[in-house]
Amino acid sequence: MTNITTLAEAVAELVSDGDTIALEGFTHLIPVAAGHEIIRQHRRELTVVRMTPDVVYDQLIGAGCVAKMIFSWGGNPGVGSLHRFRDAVEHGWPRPLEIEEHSHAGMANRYAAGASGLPFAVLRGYRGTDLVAHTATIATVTCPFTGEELTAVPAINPDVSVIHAQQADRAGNVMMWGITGVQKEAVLAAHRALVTVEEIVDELHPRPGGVVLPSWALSHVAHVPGGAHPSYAQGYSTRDNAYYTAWDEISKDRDRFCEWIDTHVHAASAAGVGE
Amino acid sequence: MTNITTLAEAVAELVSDGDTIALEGFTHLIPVAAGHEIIRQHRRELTVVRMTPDVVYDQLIGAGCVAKMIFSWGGNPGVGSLHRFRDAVEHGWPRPLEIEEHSHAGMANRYAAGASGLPFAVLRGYRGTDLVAHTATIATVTCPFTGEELTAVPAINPDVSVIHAQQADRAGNVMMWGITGVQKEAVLAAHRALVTVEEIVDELHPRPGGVVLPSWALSHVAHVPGGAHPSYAQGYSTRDNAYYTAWDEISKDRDRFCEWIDTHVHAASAAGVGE
Amino acid sequence: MTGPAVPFSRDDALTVAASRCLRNGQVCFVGIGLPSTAANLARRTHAPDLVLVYESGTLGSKPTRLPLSIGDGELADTADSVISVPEVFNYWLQPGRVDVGFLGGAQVDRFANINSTVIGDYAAPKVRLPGAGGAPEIAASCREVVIMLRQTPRAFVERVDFVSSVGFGAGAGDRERLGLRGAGPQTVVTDHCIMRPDPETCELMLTALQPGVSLDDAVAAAGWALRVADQVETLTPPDGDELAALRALQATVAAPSGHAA
Amino acid sequence: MTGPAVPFSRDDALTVAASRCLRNGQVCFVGIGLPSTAANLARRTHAPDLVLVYESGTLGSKPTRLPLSIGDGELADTADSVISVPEVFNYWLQPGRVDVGFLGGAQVDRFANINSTVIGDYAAPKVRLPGAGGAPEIAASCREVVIMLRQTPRAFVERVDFVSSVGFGAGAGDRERLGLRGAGPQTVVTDHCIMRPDPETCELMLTALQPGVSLDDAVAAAGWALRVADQVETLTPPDGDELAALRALQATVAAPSGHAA
Repeated sequence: MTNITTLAEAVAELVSDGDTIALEGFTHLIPVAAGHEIIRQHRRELTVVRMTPDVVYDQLIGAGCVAKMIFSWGGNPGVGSLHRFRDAVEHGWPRPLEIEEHSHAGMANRYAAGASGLPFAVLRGYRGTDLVAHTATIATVTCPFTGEELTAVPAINPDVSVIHAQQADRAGNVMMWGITGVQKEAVLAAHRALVTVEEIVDELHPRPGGVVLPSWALSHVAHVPGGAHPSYAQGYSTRDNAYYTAWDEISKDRDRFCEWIDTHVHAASAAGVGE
Repeated sequence: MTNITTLAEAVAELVSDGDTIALEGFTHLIPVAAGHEIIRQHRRELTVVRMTPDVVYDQLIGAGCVAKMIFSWGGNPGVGSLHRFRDAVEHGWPRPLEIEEHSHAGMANRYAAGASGLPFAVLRGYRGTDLVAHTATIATVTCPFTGEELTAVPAINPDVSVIHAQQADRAGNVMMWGITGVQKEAVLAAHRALVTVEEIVDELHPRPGGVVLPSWALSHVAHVPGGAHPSYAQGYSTRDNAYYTAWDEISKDRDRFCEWIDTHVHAASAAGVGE
Repeated sequence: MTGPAVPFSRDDALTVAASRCLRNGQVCFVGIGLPSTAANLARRTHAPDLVLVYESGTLGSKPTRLPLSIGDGELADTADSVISVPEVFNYWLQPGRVDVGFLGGAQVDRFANINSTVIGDYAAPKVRLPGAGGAPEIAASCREVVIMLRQTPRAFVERVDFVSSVGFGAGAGDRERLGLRGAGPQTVVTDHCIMRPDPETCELMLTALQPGVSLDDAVAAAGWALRVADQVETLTPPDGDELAALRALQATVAAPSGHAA
Repeated sequence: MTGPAVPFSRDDALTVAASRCLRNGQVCFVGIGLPSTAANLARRTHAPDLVLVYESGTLGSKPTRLPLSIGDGELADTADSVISVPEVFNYWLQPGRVDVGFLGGAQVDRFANINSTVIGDYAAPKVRLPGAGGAPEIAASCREVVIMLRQTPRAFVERVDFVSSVGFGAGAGDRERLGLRGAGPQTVVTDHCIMRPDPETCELMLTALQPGVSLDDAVAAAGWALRVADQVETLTPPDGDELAALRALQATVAAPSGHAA
């Protein structure tokens, strides 16, 4: 059953140096506060996984937490490049970043295989692309019935998956709605799962498009209102588009980035998020 | 885009002798009226597919429409055997019935592969069971990353899938809710799809647990209130448990069965269902 | 276990003994029929937080009446979440998230294999049964399996006519060899006794008797030479609370259908 | 095409020409940025029943304002159905249910292959781009693909540095050999011209000019010796209705974000 704890306690208990972690979210419901707590706790040598690594992964990379990134699209949505990601790949700062690059379809299926307890997934994908030559985790498999050759990708089973949702009840059951991306799969694929939520309610009321994760499928729930900022939580907040735009300038410069992390992450406490 | 037609027109247009058809439903929302229309139109040599063939498949088999059944559990839920199915398998009446037998997990994955445009699905299943020796469509596949051997089953792509749903709008978009089983997969796996609905509404309003199938994924929609009877349509009807119980006696006897089909199917018209 | 003795049937004893196999907070994959009755009884007695998963795609159903089928609307109405059938098998059952699989069948054999497919030859069957349904993967993937079945020599056989769901195959080591992840049928509950696999050989052994059943009767009700454990206990009879809860559950069934017969 | 001429930019011409590639009732898989603007423009002009599918899992979105990202809440609020990301790729894109895939990129080559991964060497890149995202499978599985991109000799190259998404590979027959089911990029729309694959060789050929662009300029804006079709038409300029609809769409973007910086 779920443990409802503080964010700091949850991250301390669940995330260790060298872990493979996935902070999933698809523009909506990105667990940014949890990412900042990981930076504050000085985790190192992480492998970070996400279909669409954006600003919070840029921050984790720039802060030196990350040894490797597994992903399919790494950018600042609607703005442009992730400069810390680019600096790590192009110049090895603050440390070299190993990358394992897939397509969205491949990543989604890798999570789905992980959630299903299978070692791999089959899809029609990657054929003819240069990803095949550069990514070791793309292979082929032959249909035993038709003889057709298809693409295989290995399951992703993160040590820890972290997502942000709108609500949890007091027993630790979680509900999210709106665009829910690949978050259910990321949670079910992981060995341990943390959900930060906008609100703890007495009872979850079923909603259109609502996805419920029962407490017995989760490790920890933390009450972190605003924990998705600058992304949004439908029904609770709107996307802070100005933050994304501003990040372009802040992240271009190493010194300015470091100062930003010191001020906005290290000097801030997890509680400051709004608890 | 969808064609909203009568049930008789839809069946006449979509179902031909020799077709592979799936009338899916998981206790809830079984497209019984469509099955009766297929009997009325004297279709023959059908391969019928369903995870849980129940009374309507018993009727199709007894009426001589079926050459082969692909399934995982064929019974009268909460009551017992399907006597027409047993008579066909045990005594070849009214004609021999070829069977292709799977587990639920296998069938669900066969539909999912079909819906995904893949020739096969991978699962952990069947190992050690005697199904492996008796069902040709169970094979193995080796994970190209771990070397582990897993089970493979081929996709199911019915010529026609038929489901029953609660609502369609006037553009032919469909919504169902409650237990929705494997119906989305059955529709998406099929070359042609027919949905019978309880009600045609001006606008579909999103509901908790609602599954929407857009008109462009369907061939025909037919307005058939009560089209799931004796199963039920959540929000519209309750299950007629007495019908299932009564079916046990009716179906035990060949003559009584034939009389029932003459009276309740052939003599009835599709319109009689409630249109 | 207090109060005066209340009369109970063999089926009552079977259902109550099976319900006692479930612990509070466990996640249980429930088949319809006797297993569903036993699981719902457990929820109403000692295991109020038992999580019920039905293969129709309902997670955490809390039915107020006994469902008549796997797709009963009551299961959806009272569930934490209703999901698709592919999802319930792929995301919830297959990875081993379910603690206990609760299964019945037509035949069970010496190594707890289950037949729900056919009596006689597959190609020319004496009795064609409904088939395996969800059971093969429930038996493979749940952390453990509880089998419940009325005991007769025709139902409990040396070797099932057809292995629909694997218990321990031909004996020790077979589950591992087949890559089946769960521990298999750790408990077989009948109206005569409880059997458990011998830790060495995986052969089922009688370990406890239902109240009022003699050891001779229980052994005679198996179609093979049923081994008996060194220590055989006799189960505590269903108590008044259990029987009251069971009667209340059973009373919910007749109601929704106007004419029950 | 009525009314007096209205001034328009090169980007306007690009967006309008791309929007005209979409027919009413088609199902379109939309990437964010220019493709999303063009697709939404089509919905507001000649193709009101265009079905928009976004990779975040929204089917049939009818946004009232231009989404700023693929996961914009507006896309969910106005969708016929919101589904998971694995479902959108597996059940909707992969089986070929989508008519048109609308893609951009950093580089496009002579055979309409797209690079959105890296400029320079993959291991030691000059510019690390965001990556392929959904594009490889969109390019493979949609019935056809429309590419839209501002045309410069650096963007339109003989051979892309990295094939993120396959157009026609090394030429005729490659898509078939690779088992790619869709017809590939049938139209490349730029701010200079429209290119289409030669039916024989699959090499891109200039088939139409944007209004006010000379053939020499259009050919010079490609980084290879761009072939020119025998017949080259000049596109009808964006008309007043199209430009009014485009301006109205663009006006919706700044509003939700307080300070646009």
